Amino acid sequence: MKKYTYTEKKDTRSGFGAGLLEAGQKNPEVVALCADLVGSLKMDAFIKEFPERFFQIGIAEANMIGIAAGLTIGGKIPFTGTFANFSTGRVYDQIRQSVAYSNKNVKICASHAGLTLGEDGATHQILEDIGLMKMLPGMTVINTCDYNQTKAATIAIAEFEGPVYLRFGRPVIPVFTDPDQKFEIGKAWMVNEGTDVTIVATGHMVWKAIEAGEQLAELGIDAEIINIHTIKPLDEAAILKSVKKTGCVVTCEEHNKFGGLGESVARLLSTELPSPQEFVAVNDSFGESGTPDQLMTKYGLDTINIVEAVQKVMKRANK
Amino acid sequence: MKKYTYTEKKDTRSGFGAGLLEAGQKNPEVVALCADLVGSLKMDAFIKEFPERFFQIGIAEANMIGIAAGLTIGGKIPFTGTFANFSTGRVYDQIRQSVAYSNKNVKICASHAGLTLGEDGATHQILEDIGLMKMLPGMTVINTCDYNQTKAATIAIAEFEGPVYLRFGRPVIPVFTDPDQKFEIGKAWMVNEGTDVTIVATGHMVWKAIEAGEQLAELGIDAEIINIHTIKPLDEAAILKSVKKTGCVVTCEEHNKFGGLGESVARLLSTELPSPQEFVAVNDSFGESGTPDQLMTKYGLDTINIVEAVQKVMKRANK
Amino acid sequence: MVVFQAFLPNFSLTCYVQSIFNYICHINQQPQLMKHTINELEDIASQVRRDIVRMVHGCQSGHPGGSLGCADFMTALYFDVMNHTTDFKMDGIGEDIFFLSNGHISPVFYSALARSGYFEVSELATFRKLNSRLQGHPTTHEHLPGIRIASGSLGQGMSVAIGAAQAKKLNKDHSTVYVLLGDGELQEGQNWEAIMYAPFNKVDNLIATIDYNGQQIDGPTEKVLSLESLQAKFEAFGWHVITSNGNDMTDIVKALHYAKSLTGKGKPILNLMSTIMGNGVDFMMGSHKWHGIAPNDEQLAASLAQLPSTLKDY
Amino acid sequence: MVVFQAFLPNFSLTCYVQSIFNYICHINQQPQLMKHTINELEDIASQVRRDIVRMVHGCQSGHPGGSLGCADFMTALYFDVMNHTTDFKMDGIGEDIFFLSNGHISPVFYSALARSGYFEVSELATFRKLNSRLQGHPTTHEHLPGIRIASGSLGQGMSVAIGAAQAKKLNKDHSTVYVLLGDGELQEGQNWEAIMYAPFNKVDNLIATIDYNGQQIDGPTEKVLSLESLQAKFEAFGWHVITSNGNDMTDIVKALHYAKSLTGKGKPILNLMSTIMGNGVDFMMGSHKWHGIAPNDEQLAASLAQLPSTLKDY
Ligand SMILES: Cc1ncc(C[n+]2csc(CCOP(=O)(O)OP(=O)(O)O)c2C)c(N)n1
Ligand SMILES: Cc1ncc(C[n+]2csc(CCOP(=O)(O)OP(=O)(O)O)c2C)c(N)n1
Ligand SMILES: [Mg+2]
Ligand SMILES: [Mg+2]
Repeated sequence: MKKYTYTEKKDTRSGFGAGLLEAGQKNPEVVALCADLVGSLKMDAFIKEFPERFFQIGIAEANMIGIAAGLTIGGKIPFTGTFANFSTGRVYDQIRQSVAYSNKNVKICASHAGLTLGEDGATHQILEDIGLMKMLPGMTVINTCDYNQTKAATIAIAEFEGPVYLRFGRPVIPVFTDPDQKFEIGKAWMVNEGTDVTIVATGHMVWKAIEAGEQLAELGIDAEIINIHTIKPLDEAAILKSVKKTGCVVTCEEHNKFGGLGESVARLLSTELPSPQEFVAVNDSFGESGTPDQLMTKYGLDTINIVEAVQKVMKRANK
Repeated sequence: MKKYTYTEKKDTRSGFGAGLLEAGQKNPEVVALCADLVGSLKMDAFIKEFPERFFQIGIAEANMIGIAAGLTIGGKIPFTGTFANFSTGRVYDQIRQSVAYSNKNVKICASHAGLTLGEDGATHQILEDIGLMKMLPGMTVINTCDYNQTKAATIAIAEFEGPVYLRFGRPVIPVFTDPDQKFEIGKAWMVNEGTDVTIVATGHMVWKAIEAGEQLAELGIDAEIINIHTIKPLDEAAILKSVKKTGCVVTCEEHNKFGGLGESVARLLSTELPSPQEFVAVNDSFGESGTPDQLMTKYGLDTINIVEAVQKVMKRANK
Repeated sequence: MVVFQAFLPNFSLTCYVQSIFNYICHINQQPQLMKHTINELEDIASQVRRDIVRMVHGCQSGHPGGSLGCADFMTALYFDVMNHTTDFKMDGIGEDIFFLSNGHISPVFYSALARSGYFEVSELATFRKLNSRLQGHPTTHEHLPGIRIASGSLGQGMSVAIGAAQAKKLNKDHSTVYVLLGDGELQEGQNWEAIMYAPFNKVDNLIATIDYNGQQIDGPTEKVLSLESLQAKFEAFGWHVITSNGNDMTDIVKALHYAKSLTGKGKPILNLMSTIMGNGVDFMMGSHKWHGIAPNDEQLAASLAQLPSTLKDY
Repeated sequence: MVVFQAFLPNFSLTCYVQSIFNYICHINQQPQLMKHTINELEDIASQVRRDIVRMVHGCQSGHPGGSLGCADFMTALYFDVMNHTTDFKMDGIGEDIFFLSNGHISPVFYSALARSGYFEVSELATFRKLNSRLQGHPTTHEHLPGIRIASGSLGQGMSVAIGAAQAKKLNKDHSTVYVLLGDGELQEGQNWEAIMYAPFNKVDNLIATIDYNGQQIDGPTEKVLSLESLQAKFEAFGWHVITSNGNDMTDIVKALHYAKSLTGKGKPILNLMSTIMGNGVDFMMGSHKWHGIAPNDEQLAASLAQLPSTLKDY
């Protein structure tokens, strides 16, 4: 198992804030919009440097999406920011018509995704946003795994032409990817090569997959770990190649097991390479209030759950 | 192949209209709401008989969902009616918080789902609504296959306690199910027993699956056809039992292949019985204007597509 | 079971008589027949404020600012104005019911419910903790008595209240539906759908109150997205608008009784209630900064020092 | 390439002079300097109406009522008021741009675009047919020149227009953004988010027009969900409201020039335009029944008999 270490913990949303500033410095067409959550989205630095390129929309997410779509017409590259729930479910039809179907160059940037939002509870903890966004034709869906990757992704999507959903989170987590990385949209990152099982992980679950990989190594299990940061378009080749080798797969996402990355992988395999799969995901329930760690444990999204899923899927694959 | 015949064609939305009237006659707590689409939803008969139990909301779908949730508090059983797009994507967060998470007894009834809406084009042809609704914990998701089944389902959901999404459509299609059927939520209907392949179909695709079954029979292929009218909760036992026998499956839905019934089946099989699967579904694109038949052909949702998918999947299963 | 009835049992004839009476009270500027004196209500509100800061401190998260600002209103509602029973039934038939649309101020809601007898006050200590019925934002999912709808995602409560009010009409239930909304929350378009719908459909058993504190997360409302004259807006949409000072117990009690006297007259009623965010804790007052952060130990002590304990802390 | 410029090239100084001039025109009740006389514009509008009924008849679906009602407005806009080029560029930098929010009246939009030179009029015959660029509701997806956003799901166009207007400001582009909305469409809450946002953010290069025909699908707007005084509502939200008769070419041309003269003065402009649904075809006029159904052969003939062909049918 390849060794990953970290010296600090940071929130992925701060990676977004840093990336937004840099994207804004690189390209004067980059503008930002926010629906009364500037601090949560870490947009302050951008606003300070480019006050005239920032649009405070107030608590009106639908209007924000429409305005963003309109701004693209004049050549702007708008980044909208609010919580993941209000970035997706609240404005699904607006994104569908004014952004995705109209093929507008809007970057929908969503913080506080998933259970790790913590104490606010279920109304704010969306576990369906990946599914919502992946069903929209033409939408690129990204869920990054640490500060550095989020920053790199933010810069990359500014350079990419087309609608993007970028999902990140609230809590501080290990920073373990390369600070100078170039983010390649749609290209899976091979975290660790292995032969016994494929672990496909996205977002906050990538670090947990690494931890699981270490524990599995101790048990003599050689896990291949793939970071699917881009859920759509899915790097099908990378997944197929890996599962062809390992024969079984565990998908890990901070999302409902219905509709998300796991089901995308299941669909892919069912049409190309039917294989045993286990889902580390929320078992079709709402979240609740609690600390991020408590919730990840209670809802079965911990390192141990990955380890157990691997053991189960390997048994099913007769390994 | 069991013989199915029909003497008339009707639209499933008229089955809803008839069912709503009967549900209203049976239970005085049944009320109806509409967002400026009374005629399209076939609510006229209900309104005529129970004018004081009808709420015209105007073009304000979010408000409609909230009002429906509020009506349940006083013991009412509200049926909301609008097009499928405006019943789901437009109001996802409202359904999520005020209905699903609050566990309110609202029946969200959606017409003009899918490509068969026809000439209005992509802004109205939602192909993601099954996925949207299936991701909500506690939501029952139903997509009926003809007039009689829609009528029976409408009556059944009035008697069922809990949030329901009922999806139906615009065009007239064969009426081939029993007019006196009792609709059992969550229980798959075995349309035809067979041994070579499992065809799982929902909504308008069920009749096409029957047509495909007949063509396959001529080719010597004995297809088992299952009508999954309830996509959530999914009748997992029925699907597993069938695929255990046939070894392969084709799913058919008037929906994006991402996020819908097909992915639910893929997920189920991946965790229980990995098997070759083919998807007869829209290949991740928006629809467009055209007649229903033209669109079903152009987007690969015709009888012939089912036949070809069966041949492909059986080959993959080495049959 | 604790029963609160502000005046007489709420049947239509007595109701009518009572409305007139309320109105006279209002113009006399002396609300009468209350179970609690204004002083007593102020004392309860002080305890509610203590509960708020202690709850938010206890889990180091949550929203003290709006909660403190609405402590007087919620006390007036639950201890004086509403005809309600704490023997909680979801359908609320025959009683006045309340919805909190701006769900983030759940601490004041939970305290008002517990203090008026819906559940044990000791349960306030579980606020926002794992497995609690006192979720960060109110929910029916955990079956906490007193809660009839989830809120937290802003902008939905007005519609729900209208639906509940229309159900009361169908049920020939002459009691009243109350809903509280934030002022920033009014930037959400769904509210305006509801605001347009209610007068046209004569939803006149509905009293909506706006927590008009002029603050939201990113700053003063007039800097984020000004609401300008809310009175003019609601009136242009056909509401009967009254104004009140939500941090003056005499005034808010009076205004709410007056509002009740206006029910049944064909129009929904809007109580435009000026408040001060953070009211009652000097260093939290008047700034959006305390919208959603928790006091530390020192700040807690400083807060409590300003708020007499009256009903015993949980 | 056809170039329409209502007056002079639109630079800020000339623009200012021109505004004053427009205003004088308006008060003199004699719009001047138009490329087309009122009579010519009326003739074009008649052809647009012929196109509408023929398109809707050709595919036996679509929305003639609202389209006919807006034929004069769209003609005035595309043939007189807007400074635009038919050499279509998505960004519309340096030209006036238009958004149709009530996308169901696409026939009038397509006809206005084709007749003013954006694409061949023969393409109108493909309306709503498989593989057409003229989708049931306008879309950019098929790259039809003149369309900058998809619409059809109601309530979104005002926000888009605001965004486009704000982009123009960032680009120091002094041209104007126009948007048309249905009156029933105003029941959608997103509009009110946008209506609140625009004045506060001084989006004063935006002219929104309401097709105030008093009809929607289920009946007259005042029976479905009355909008009551839209003027009072928009004014309470801080807009500069003007009124016009959308079926009187002199009046609508005048009103639109006047509206343009009001741009750049700190407020968005609302043109509350009274129209008659189905205008121009007697048996379609004034009823919601023709909101969304197609004429049969006889009805088509009866319609065309009332509408002189002026630019040759496609
Ligand atoms: C739909 C939605 N968007 C955004 C938020 C995040 N949010 C929570 S409270 C708040 C500010 C609300 O302002 P106001 O209603 O004035 O309440 P106050 O700050 O005065 O308590 C925001 C933006 C939310 N909860 N729901
Ligand atoms: C969000 C949404 N809800 C419902 C519809 C269905 N619909 C299409 S047109 C229409 C009526 C619109 O009324 P109005 O804006 O007055 O247009 P008019 O009928 O006058 O042309 C409705 C309800 C829609 N297209 N979009
Ligand atoms: Mg406020
Ligand atoms: Mg109209």
